Amino acid sequence: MIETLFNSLSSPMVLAFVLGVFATIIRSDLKLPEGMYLGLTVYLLFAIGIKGGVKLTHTPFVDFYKSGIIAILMCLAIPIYAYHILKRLAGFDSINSAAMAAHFGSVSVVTFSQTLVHMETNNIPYEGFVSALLAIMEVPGIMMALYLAKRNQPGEQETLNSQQEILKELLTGKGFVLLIGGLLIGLASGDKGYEQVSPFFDAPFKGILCLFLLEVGLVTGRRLGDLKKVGLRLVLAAIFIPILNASIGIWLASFIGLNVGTATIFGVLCASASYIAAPAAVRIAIPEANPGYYLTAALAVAFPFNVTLGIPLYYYFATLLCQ
Amino acid sequence: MIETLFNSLSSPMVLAFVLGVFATIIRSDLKLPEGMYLGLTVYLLFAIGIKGGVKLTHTPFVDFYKSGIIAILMCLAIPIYAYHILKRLAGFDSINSAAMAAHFGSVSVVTFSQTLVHMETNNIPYEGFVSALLAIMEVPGIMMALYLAKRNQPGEQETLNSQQEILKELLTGKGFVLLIGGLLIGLASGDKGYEQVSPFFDAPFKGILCLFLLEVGLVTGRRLGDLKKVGLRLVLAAIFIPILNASIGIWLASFIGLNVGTATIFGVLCASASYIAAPAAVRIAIPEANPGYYLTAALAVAFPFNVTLGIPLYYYFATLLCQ
Amino acid sequence: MIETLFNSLSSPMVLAFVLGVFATIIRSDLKLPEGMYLGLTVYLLFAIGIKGGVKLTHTPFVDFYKSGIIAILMCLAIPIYAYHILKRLAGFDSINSAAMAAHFGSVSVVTFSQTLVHMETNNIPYEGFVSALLAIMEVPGIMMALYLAKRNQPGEQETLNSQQEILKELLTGKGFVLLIGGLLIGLASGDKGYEQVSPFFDAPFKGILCLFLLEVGLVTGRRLGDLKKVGLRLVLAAIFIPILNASIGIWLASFIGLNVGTATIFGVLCASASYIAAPAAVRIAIPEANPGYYLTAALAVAFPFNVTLGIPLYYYFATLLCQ
Amino acid sequence: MNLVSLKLVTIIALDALQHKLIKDIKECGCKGYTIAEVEGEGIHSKHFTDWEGRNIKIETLVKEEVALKIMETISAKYFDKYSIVAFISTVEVLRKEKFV
Amino acid sequence: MNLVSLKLVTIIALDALQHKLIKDIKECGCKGYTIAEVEGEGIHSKHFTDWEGRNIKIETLVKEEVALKIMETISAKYFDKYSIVAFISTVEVLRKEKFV
Amino acid sequence: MNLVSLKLVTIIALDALQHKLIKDIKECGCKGYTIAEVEGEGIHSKHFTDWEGRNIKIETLVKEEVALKIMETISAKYFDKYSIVAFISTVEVLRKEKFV
Ligand SMILES: Nc1ncnc2c1ncn2[C@@H]1O[C@H](COP(=O)(O)O)[C@@H](O)[C@H]1O
Ligand SMILES: Nc1ncnc2c1ncn2[C@@H]1O[C@H](COP(=O)(O)O)[C@@H](O)[C@H]1O
Ligand SMILES: Nc1ncnc2c1ncn2[C@@H]1O[C@H](COP(=O)(O)O)[C@@H](O)[C@H]1O
Ligand code: NA
Ligand code: NA
Ligand code: NA
Repeated sequence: MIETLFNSLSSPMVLAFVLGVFATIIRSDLKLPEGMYLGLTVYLLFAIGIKGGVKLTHTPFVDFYKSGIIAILMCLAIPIYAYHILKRLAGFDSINSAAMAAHFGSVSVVTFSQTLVHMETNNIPYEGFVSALLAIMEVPGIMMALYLAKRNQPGEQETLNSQQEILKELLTGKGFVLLIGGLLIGLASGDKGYEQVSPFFDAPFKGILCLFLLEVGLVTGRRLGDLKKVGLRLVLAAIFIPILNASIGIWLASFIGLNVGTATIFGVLCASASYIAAPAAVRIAIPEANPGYYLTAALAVAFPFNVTLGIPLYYYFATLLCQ
Repeated sequence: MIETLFNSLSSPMVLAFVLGVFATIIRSDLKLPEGMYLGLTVYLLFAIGIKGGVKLTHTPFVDFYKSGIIAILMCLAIPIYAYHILKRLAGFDSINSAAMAAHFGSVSVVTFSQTLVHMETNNIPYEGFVSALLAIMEVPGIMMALYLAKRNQPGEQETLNSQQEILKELLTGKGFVLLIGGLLIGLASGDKGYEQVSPFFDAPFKGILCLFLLEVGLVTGRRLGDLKKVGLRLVLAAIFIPILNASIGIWLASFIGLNVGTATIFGVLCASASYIAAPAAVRIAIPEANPGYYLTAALAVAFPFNVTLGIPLYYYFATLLCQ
Repeated sequence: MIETLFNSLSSPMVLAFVLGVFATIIRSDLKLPEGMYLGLTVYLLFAIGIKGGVKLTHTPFVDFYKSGIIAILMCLAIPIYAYHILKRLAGFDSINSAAMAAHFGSVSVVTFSQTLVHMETNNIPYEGFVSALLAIMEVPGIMMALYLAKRNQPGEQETLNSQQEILKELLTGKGFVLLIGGLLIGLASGDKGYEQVSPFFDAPFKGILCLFLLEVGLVTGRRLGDLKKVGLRLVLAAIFIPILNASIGIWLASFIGLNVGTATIFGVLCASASYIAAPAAVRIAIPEANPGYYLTAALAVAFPFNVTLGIPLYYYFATLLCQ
Repeated sequence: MNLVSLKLVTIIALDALQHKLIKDIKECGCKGYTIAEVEGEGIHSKHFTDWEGRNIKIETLVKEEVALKIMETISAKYFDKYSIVAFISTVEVLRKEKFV
Repeated sequence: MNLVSLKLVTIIALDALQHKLIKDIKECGCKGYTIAEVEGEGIHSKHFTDWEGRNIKIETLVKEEVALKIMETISAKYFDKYSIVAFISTVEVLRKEKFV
Repeated sequence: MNLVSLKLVTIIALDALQHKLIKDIKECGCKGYTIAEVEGEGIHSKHFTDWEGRNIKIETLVKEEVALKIMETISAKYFDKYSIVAFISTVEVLRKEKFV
């Protein structure tokens, strides 16, 4: 575990994230061009999708369906218990608890990518269908959390967005479309097709992830200032919930017989907090929620925790629980 | 033919185009950053130019000059007959017929790129000078069509742009400058120079083309709505004209003894409709023309037809007509 | 020397620069997307930093410290003598002399990159710590020049920016942060970490540099018009000062026993004129200075001179002076 | 020349509201609009990054009644819950018929 | 402080017309201008992608005579054939001499 | 509906001055602002590329006293040395309390 922890902390990606945070702290004028965040996101999502699709062509469906079921189960469960932990234990109001629960219920593409890199660097084998799990786990948790938010504002005048409209927006969101679209393209074009585009979608993936993490670091740095305002209870909650999610996830994974690598990745998916789909949905669906809470929890606490200590920790859990 | 058709339809590029169209249809918020289209265009043009230039260093001039002549002939002929087909057979007015003729008279860099990828995937050999043909065929067809437009508005008060000004704008346009500039750079720096930059301009080319086609798909999708308005005659014309262009082109190519691959590519160049130079020129020179016609014909009909059914079809023509 | 000169002039990078200049001269509409310049800058700085850091892990510190000392010496000396040359010999006023001196006192990342490419193409070995020299030499020369500017405006009402504020801005500027940050990341993650990201930061480096030089050419072209206005004295000064800087630099390098390649690179660093940090600092600190002078000197004269004739010339100096 | 007065309505809001706002102003009778990407800071929030959501500025030239109707609609539908700023200024145009 | 009234002329047009428009307004006597990239929809067309051509917004501070001259020139040269919108508003500046 | 008059202050300046300008206008009492990236040409200089420095346009809705104070501050601190343009226009808003 110490060695994987060290590998994790000294990887160029994690260090680039740290550089980004540091640059914001010293008030550097460093920033990436405006479209770059969007461009890199599109690249990562599409690359993950297409590569995942190609891997799925080598996976028997039977291996995959059990994982799909526990993935959906976790997505529905996480927002519920996270909501109650945040409201009862951490003392947030209903609206903000639901907003944060939406983030924990969904998944982070960058955390997932960093985990794959970690697995490959440490030669830990994993199943090809994990990208499909990523796609499956993006939307349901957010929907569940928004439902909780709504149930707790009964006196509300009709809002702009019905539950159904939001679901439509999530399913047509770029995150979901690119992942699913990429998966299908990978499935349809197979190894032969992937060969053609892999010099662009595979070889430079880690380097581009590195640049992306620099950007995430810059944004996280700006959120660090909010940490003082929001107080310790947010920090503790945003570390406790991921660990809990990962533990339950890996425990379920061991039940259906996933191997250590796959179980770790599934744990990370459960632990990770969304930063594309959830903020966008919450902004529209529960505009009263304070981004000082939900963005800070997802970006400034859960994300750095997961990519540094989290991944090696969940791997350790997986080695204990899975064959 | 069936096999190349299948290869064509299941290539990641074509599928990415389909994904883009689909994303627009389901009203996804997926979009690429604003500068990306421009950035990818610059990349494609420059990469094609420089690679073509290097290949030209291996081509005896005598092999090239006959193709150059039929290329220019086709560029001058296509707008004339396309104009009359559109006006007489399809019933469009002079202005819009000329605007569409300008698009068919010029060439599409993306269609060309996709054809090269297709040739390489199916191991079909072709001559190195095809990129030079692409460069040659960009401007003349547009000029011819604008001349037709002008001749048919005799009562017009003097417009902002004389024919000469437009020609200057086309020859200094980014499409022409990057292609010709790239060709010259490739010629001057040769294999040794190209080696240095090929990991950027060669290896990821297909992957970047894939992203570009996603973007083209997104734009095409928005044009699909216009298809209903413009009616069947536009659709039929925008499929018939490319097939006719390709047939004549390949027939001429067989005359001067081009091999199957090169003849196919020349056919595609004749068939393809411009989407960089022509829309920009038409917007300024014939602003009365309706983009609902010319963009729809070029992007929503001719382009998808060419990259899916067109390429294998023209290849089939070439196998019949050439050696 | 003739051969390296020829290699230098026919490299795709130099030719791309020429294409950019030419495109501006013929008033082409060619331009790169707005964010691209920033994006490419971030890429180059970070790539140089991280690669340099990895190389530093193989360099004994003792080899490096002497070079560091002469680097700082040169940075402090260049602005002083450049200022006096510009003021006394070339007849510029104090403000503009100081502004130009700031540019000559700092370094150009693109010129440096082009030099590395040149070294590698011609198989000339050099020490790994040159990237660290680049980082060291960015800031001190600018500070020295701004100090000179201030000393010569004694009657000035207190300006917006004290010397200290400017120093802070330079040290937190993206140039310095990315270079130093990259170096530290390279140092910390070592060969093993670099391996992961090198397909993105190493392989396509030259190609991306090529695109960047196209952009630099476009901007330079716009400055060429100013050349006539500013007159011959600016042109002569902006060629003479780099040659002088390189000569002194290489002479010092021969004293501390650097090999030919490293001495050449050091000479180029001394000769090159900043185009990221210096213009930004001068704009804020000495807004009265005329960009028609300092940008023209740095971009339209010193830069093209250095990347074409300069590099082979300094290499020739180094072969004469070093072992 | 025949310059006539019209109202220019400016709306600054989260980019995610773009489609809804466009629909609303069209329903109020606007015939065209121009959109720019902007960043901003207000009492509620900062909007400088994609995580915080970008802002857009919508400008539309309309006649006075339409301007007032837009202000009313926007204020009723969005002012309570969303970060949104809207104001009206008076400008002079040629070819009024294009806009009304 | 000495605030004086000036006119702000705003022109929204296809980006391909940029050079021509700049030339025209300079000939009318404008001494400076600011350009922003925008998107838009009007009676003629949508301008949201590079295929459809982007729009630009040119703003220039000028004195009243120049403003009127610009409106006249633009309307004569472009209004018939091109998608273009132009309007004048009144603003107050310091240092009038910079702009007239 | 209750439309009230407010002042819209527009400042066009080098992007490098952004942080200083924001600090200044906040000190004058502004509670929010919107920033757009623009390009421009004036008597001093062109700002079309990153080498020449980009321009920004800051717009802030404030009450008249604040507007005047901003104009005074900006003019005293920047007008002599920096390329900067500032002007005031009058607009009508709802919910005045948000801005004053
Ligand atoms: N006083 C103001 N002047 C100009 N723009 C403002 C002002 N207040 C808010 N804004 C803009 O409106 C957005 C939302 O503001 P708020 O609702 O106050 O958070 C901000 O991000 C700014 O872009
Ligand atoms: N009423 C309007 N208000 C604001 N901008 C408009 C309006 N009408 C048109 N525009 C802008 O002017 C451009 C051309 O409009 P049009 O000539 O009507 O197609 C559009 O793309 C919009 O950016
Ligand atoms: N008359 C004007 N109208 C609109 N914007 C202007 C005007 N003059 C200058 N500007 C803007 O202010 C910036 C600085 O102008 P200057 O100080 O004249 O160089 C320019 O780059 C333009 O963006
Ligand atoms: Na999760
Ligand atoms: Na054609
Ligand atoms: Na130097």
